[in-house]
Amino acid sequence: MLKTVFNVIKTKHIQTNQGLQCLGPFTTQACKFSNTSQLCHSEKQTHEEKQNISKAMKAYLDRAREHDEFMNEQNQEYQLGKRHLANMMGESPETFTQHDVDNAIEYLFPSGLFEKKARPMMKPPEEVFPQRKAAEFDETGRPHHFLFYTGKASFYQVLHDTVQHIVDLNRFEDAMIRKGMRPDKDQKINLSGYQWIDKDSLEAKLVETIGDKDYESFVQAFERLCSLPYSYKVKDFIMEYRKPLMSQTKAHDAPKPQYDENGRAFVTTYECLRKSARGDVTIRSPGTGKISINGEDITYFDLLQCREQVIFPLLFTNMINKVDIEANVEGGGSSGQAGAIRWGIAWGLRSFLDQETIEKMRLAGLLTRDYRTRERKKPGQQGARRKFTWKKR
Amino acid sequence: MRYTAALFKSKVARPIPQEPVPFQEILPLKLKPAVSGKGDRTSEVCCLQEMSVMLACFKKNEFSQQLCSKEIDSFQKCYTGHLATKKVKKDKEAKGVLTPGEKQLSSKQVNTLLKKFPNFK
Amino acid sequence: MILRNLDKKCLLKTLERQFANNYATVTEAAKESREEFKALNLKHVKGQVVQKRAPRKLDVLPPRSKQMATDQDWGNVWPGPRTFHPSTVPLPIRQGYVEKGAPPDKYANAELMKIPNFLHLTPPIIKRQCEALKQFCTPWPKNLNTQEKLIENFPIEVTTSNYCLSSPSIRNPLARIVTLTIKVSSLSLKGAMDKFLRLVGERYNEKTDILTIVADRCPLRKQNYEYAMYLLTAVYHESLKVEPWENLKSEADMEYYNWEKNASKKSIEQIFGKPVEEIPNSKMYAEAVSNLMNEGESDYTIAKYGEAVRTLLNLPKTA
Amino acid sequence: MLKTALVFVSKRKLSFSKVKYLSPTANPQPQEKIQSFRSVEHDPLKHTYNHVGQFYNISKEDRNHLFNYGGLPKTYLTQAKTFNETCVMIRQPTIDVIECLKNIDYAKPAVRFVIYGKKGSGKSLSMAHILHYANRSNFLVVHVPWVGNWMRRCQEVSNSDTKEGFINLNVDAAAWLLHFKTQNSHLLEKEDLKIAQDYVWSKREKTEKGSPLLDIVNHGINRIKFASDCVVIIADEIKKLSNSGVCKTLVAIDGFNAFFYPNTRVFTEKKEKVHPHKVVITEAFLNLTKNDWKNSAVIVTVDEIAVAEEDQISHMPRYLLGKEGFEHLDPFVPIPMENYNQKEFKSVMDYYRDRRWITPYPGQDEEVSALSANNPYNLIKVCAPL
Amino acid sequence: MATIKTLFNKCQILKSKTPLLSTFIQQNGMSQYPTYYINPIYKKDALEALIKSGEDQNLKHIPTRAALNNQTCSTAHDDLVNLFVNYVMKDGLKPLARDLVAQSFESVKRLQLEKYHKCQSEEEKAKIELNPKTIFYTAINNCKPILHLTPIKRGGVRYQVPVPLTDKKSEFLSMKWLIAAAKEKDSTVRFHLQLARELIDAANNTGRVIKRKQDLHRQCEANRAYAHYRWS
Repeated sequence: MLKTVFNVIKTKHIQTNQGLQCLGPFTTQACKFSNTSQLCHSEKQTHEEKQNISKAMKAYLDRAREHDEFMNEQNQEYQLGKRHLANMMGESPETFTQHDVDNAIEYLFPSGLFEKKARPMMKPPEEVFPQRKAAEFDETGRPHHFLFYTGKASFYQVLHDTVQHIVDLNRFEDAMIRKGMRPDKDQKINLSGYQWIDKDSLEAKLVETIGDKDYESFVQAFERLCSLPYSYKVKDFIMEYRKPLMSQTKAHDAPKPQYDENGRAFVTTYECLRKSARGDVTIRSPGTGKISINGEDITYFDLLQCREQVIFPLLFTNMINKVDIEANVEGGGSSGQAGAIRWGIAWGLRSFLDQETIEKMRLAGLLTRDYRTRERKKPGQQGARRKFTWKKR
Repeated sequence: MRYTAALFKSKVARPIPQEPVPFQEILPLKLKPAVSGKGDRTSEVCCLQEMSVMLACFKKNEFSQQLCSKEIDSFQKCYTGHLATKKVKKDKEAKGVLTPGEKQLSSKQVNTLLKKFPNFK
Repeated sequence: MILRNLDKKCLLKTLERQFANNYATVTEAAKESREEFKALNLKHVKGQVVQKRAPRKLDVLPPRSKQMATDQDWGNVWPGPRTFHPSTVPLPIRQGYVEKGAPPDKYANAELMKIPNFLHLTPPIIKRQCEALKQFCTPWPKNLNTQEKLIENFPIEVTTSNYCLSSPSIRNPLARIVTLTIKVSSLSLKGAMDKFLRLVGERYNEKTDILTIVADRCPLRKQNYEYAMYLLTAVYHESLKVEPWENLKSEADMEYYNWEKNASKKSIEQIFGKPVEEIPNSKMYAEAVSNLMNEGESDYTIAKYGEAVRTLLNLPKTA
Repeated sequence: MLKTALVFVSKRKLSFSKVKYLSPTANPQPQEKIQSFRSVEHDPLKHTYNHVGQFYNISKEDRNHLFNYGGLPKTYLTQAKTFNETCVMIRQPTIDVIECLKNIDYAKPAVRFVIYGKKGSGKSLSMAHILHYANRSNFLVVHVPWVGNWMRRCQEVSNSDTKEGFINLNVDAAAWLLHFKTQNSHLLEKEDLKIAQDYVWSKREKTEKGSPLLDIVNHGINRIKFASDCVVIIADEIKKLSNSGVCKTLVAIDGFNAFFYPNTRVFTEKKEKVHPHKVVITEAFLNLTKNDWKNSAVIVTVDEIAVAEEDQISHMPRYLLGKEGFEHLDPFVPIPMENYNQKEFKSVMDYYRDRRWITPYPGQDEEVSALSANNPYNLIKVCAPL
Repeated sequence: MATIKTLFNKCQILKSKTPLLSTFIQQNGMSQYPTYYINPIYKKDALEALIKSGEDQNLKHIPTRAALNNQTCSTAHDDLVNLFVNYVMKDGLKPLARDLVAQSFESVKRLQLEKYHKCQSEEEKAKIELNPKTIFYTAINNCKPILHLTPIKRGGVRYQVPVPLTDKKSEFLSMKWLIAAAKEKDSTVRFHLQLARELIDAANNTGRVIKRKQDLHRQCEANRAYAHYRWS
C-alpha cells in the first residue's frame, strides 16, 4: 500500500519538476501519517489528474492496443498459412482442421526430438502466445479491486474470503449452540482422497505469482477452515482449491492376461528390480504352485528368508496353489533377487485378483518398488556415514 | 633539616577523593519479552509409594514375582500413567497452546502470551 | 484471372500500407528532431554528446511468401530437396522451446534448417511423379505371384536400412549394415550340413532353419554387401571339403556317440552271451543309450534308458 | 533247499507280524486306526505299491542288527531319537526296486540298479529300506554305508604290501568288516559259507581252504594290517559262493560315484593325490558290481555329496559316474528318487504333527510345501523351528 | 467461544492423526522414502482389523513403503522373534543369527519332547509345553526386570538409585541377558543348545537369567532409600 503511494508521489514530483532533495523528508513524513490520512492524500492527487489521463495509464492503453493488433495480425497470418498448407497437401482449405495441420506438419517436418514441445508446430496464435492479465483499473487509474495495492489482489481476496467464512461459521456455530443443535455427523466433510492444489496451479488459477510463505499461509488458512465443525456448509468453496488424489492402486492398471498354447492365462512382468538384481516373472493362472527360478525350484535360494520373500505375495493372496511362477533373475545377491521376484509376482498377480485384494497388497507394501540401494562411500570417510577414528595426532 | 612535602603527604588525613563508580549497562534495563524454559523441568520422582510397597512385598516373598503380582501391577500402572500424562503435557507445552483459565503455564505458553501482548517501546 | 487480379490488389494494398507506415515513421522522426534543440558543441565538452547519425537501414523486400497465391502449384515453388528457407515457405511454423513465451518463429531459426523436410514430397507431387514414372516400368513377372515361389527362386534376402533423422549429417553410420538371410535347406548341403553349422555357429537359427549374416565391418554398404556374399560362398565351399585326416579320428574325437563302436554293446553281448542281433529288444536299448549320450542327460532321456534296460533285462515296469 | 528256507522264514515273519498286529486290537485305541500315514504292515517283505506314502516301523532289533555301524543318515538318526521310534516312509522307488528284486531271474548275471536324485531326496533311507527287505529275505548283504567316508575322509593311509603302488585304508576296511559281520551275523554263522582257496597271510598265519568265511572276516578285524586284503578276498569269495548257488547276495553301495571321482582326499606319504582305483578296497567293490556273476543284485546310489563341491553340477548318473563308471555299470536300471508328492508330503506333515514335532496352524501345509519345495531334507530344516 | 473451540479441535486433530496430508509429515532421518509414506501393514490380521475399523479408507491415497525383506504375512513369522534374531546378530550376519535362533528352537523342542516321551501318564504329558514360541515368550516375559539401578550424583557422591523401566527397555534387557547367559558356556557346547536350555529354564522361572533379574531387584530393594533421588 505504502509503496504505491510512494510511486504516486514520485510521479507527481517529476511532473512538477521539483528537486529530488525534497523527496526524502516528504516520504518519511508520509510514512508517519495514519492510514486514513494517507488515503485522503492519494485521493486528492487523483482528483487533480482526472482531466488528462496519467502517463502510465496511457502507456498501458498503448500496450493493450498494440497487443490486440499484433494478435490480429498473427491470426491472419495463421489463416493464410493454413490455406497454403491445405494447398500443399492437396486438400480442401475449407475442411482443413487443426488436426490435419498437425499431421501435415509432422509429415513435412519429421523431427525425432524427444521433447514434444520443441518439435515444429503450427498452432493458432491463441495457443502460442501466453495469456495476459486484463486491466485492473479504470481509465482514471482507479483500481477495480479493493486489494489492488497489496500487489496480489486475487490471492489476498482468497485469504479474505477464507477468514470471512471462518468468522461466519463461528457465528453460525454459536447460534446453533444456543439453539442446542449439534453439527450433522453424516455431512462431515471428507477430505481424504483430496489434496490442496499445489503452488503452480494456484498461481495459474489466480494469474499471480505468489511466494512459498504465501502458499503456506494459504494452506494453513484452509486447514483452519476445514477443521470447523460446520465446514461442510462451505464445501464448494473448499473443494475449489482441492484436487482429487489418484487412488494408489488405480495408479497402474493391471495388464490383461494373455493365453498360451495350453489355454492358460499368463502375465509376464519385465524389469523387476531390487538392489542390483533384475529379472522377469511369469505367472500362469490355473497352476499347482510350481515355482521355478532360473530353471530350478525354490531351493535356488539357500536362505529361508529369501524363500519366504518369494512366497510372501502368494501366501498373502492365498494363491499359493493356484498359480505357477516362472522367474529369471540375474545380478545382485540372493536377497536382492528374492526381492525382485517378490515384486514381480505381486505386480503380476494383480491381473488375477479383485480390486480389494490389490488394495490390501498395496497396504502390505508388496506393490511398492523398493528402490533403496546401498549408499555410496564418501571420500575422507571410512564408509557412507562412518568417519575415520579421530586421533589427536 | 629540610622537610619535604612528600614525606608529610602520606600522613595527611584527607580522604582520597573517590570517583563515583560509573554505571555500566551490561544488559538493557528492561525485561525481556520472553522467559527461558529452565524452570520447567519437573521432578521425575513418581510412584514412590507403590515402589516401596512392591519392594517390601518382594522382600517378604524372596523376590518371586508370582506372589506379588498385584503390587507389580499397581506399580506399573502408575508408572505408565505417569509417562502418558507427562507426554501429553509435553506435547501441549511444546506447541504453546493456551488453555483458558489455566493457572500454571509452561514457558512456551508464557511466551505465546507475552508475544500476544507486547510492550510498547 | 480474377483471382490473380484480386491478388494483385491485395499486393498493392499491402504495399500501400507499408508506404504509409514508412511515411508515418519518417514524419514522426522529423517531428522529434525538430522539437529537440541541438546545442553547438565546438570544444567537445564531455557532458554534451554529439549525436551520431543513425546508420541507414537497407530496404529489405518483404518475404516472397507474402505474394504467393493460396492455390499455387507448390511443386514449382519447391521442386527438389532443399534446406528449409523461411521466406519461401508460406507457413507460420515455429520450432523450439522457451520456458515463458512463444516458441521462436521460422525466421533465422536454425533448428528448422537442421531437421530434414519433405516439402518436395507432398502427397500431390508424389502422385504426379509416380504417374510420370509409370511409363518406364516393366511388368512384374507373372509366375512370381506367391511368396513361396519368390523364396524358391530367390532364396537370398538382403536387408538394409536408410535413416532419416535430425542431425547435422544426413548420413547415418547404421545405414551401411547389410543383413543377409537365407534358408539353409535351399543350399542343398547333404553330408556337409554338420560342418556348415559348426562353421556358422550362432548365426543359424534351428527353429526357422534360417542363416543370418550381418556384415558391418566395412565403411560402405556396397563393401558390406560384397563381404556378406563372399562369406556365404566361402562357408559353403569350406563345408563341402573333406580333409584326409578325418578318417583317422579315434573314439574320443568323435562328434557323436556311436553305439556300435562302444563298450555298451560289448557289455550286453557279454551278459547275454550272444551277438547283438540275436538279443531281443537290443535295438531299442541301443537307441536309448545313444540318445542319452548325444542329447545329454535329462529326466526324459534317462527315463527312456531305464525303460529300455527293463525290457532288455525282463524286469517289471514302474508303476 | 534255499527256497524252502525262504518260505520258512517268511512264515515265521508272518506269524510274528500277526502277533504284533494283535496287540493293538487287544486294547483298542481308536486314535491309531485313523492314522492313515502309518502303515499297518511293518514287514518290508509285504510292502506293495498300496503302502506308498506311509510310514513303517523298523523294530529295535532290526535296527541294531542292520544299522549299528552306519547306514542311516545323521539327520534322520537325531530325528528318530526325538520321535522315540525308527519310522521310515515307504517310497515308490523303493517298492519299485523291491518288486524288481522279487522278479529277477537270479540265474542270469547280476542286475544293477542306480538310485539317483537331488541332494536330500531320500536315497540313503530308500537304501536302508531295501536293506531291511534284503535282510528279511535272507540275502547276504554287502553294504557300504558311504563311500565318501573312504575317499574323502579316510582314517589312515598306508602303502600296500601285496600290490605295488596301491594304497590300503586298513582302519576303514576293518570298520567295514565289522559292519559286514554284524549285518550278516545270522548267515555267516551257518556252516555252508566256505572259502575255496588257501590264503597265506604270512609265514605263520594262513587260512585254509574250506574254513568258513567268518574266519577271514575275523582275521581282518583282528589283524588290521590285512584288513584291506581281506575285503578283496571276501569280495572274491562271495562271488564264487553266489555263483555256486550257496547264497544269494545283495550288494548295496551308497555314494558309488566316489569310486570314479579322481579328486579324492586320500594322499600318499609324498602328499600326492591317490586315484580311487589305486586304493585296494576299490577293487573289491568294483569287482562286486560287475555283471559276471549270478545269484546277486547290485544297488548303488550316486550322490552329488560324494564329490567335491566345485563339481556338484548335476545329480544325473551319467555325469556323476563319468564315462568310465557308466561303462562299468551299463546296462543298469536308473531309479529316480523324486521329492515328495502331495500324498507323501501330507503324510509326513501328519506324522510330524502326530509326534508333536510341529505346532499346527492354518495354511501350514501349503506354506511349508512351498518353502521346502517338497524336498525331504529341506522339509526337516524348515520344520525344525516351527 | 467458537474460536476457542476451533483451537481445541486443532490440537485434537494433531493427536488423532486425521488423514490431512500435511499432518502426516514427520521426521524420518535419512530415509530414502518421502516423509508421507506409511509403514506397510503386512500381517493379515492387523490388516483385517484395520479394514474393520474403516481406517483403510483414509490410507487409500497415501503410498506405502515396501515391506522389508524380513517381513512376511506367514503365521510362523513373529516380530519378537525377529527382534531377538537382530539382537543375536553380530557383524550383520543375519542368516547365521536366524539359523542359530531356529536351531535353538529346534533344540527346545527336542529337549521338551525328550521329557514328553519320558512321562508316564497323560496328565504329565499334557503339562509339558512343546511349542517353542510359547516357551520363548514366557521366557522373555519371566526375565523382564521391573526396576534397575542408575548412578546419580548427589553432593559429589554417586548413588545407585532404583528407577522403573519402560516396557521396551525391560524387554531389551531380558533378551540381552538371555543371550549373554547363552554365551557364557564351555567352548564345547554349542550356542544354540545353551540358549535352548536357558530358554526352557527361564520359562520355568528358574535358571541363571531369572537369578540375575532377582539379584537386580534385590539390589534395588537395598537401595530403595535413594529412590527419591531420581531426577529432581
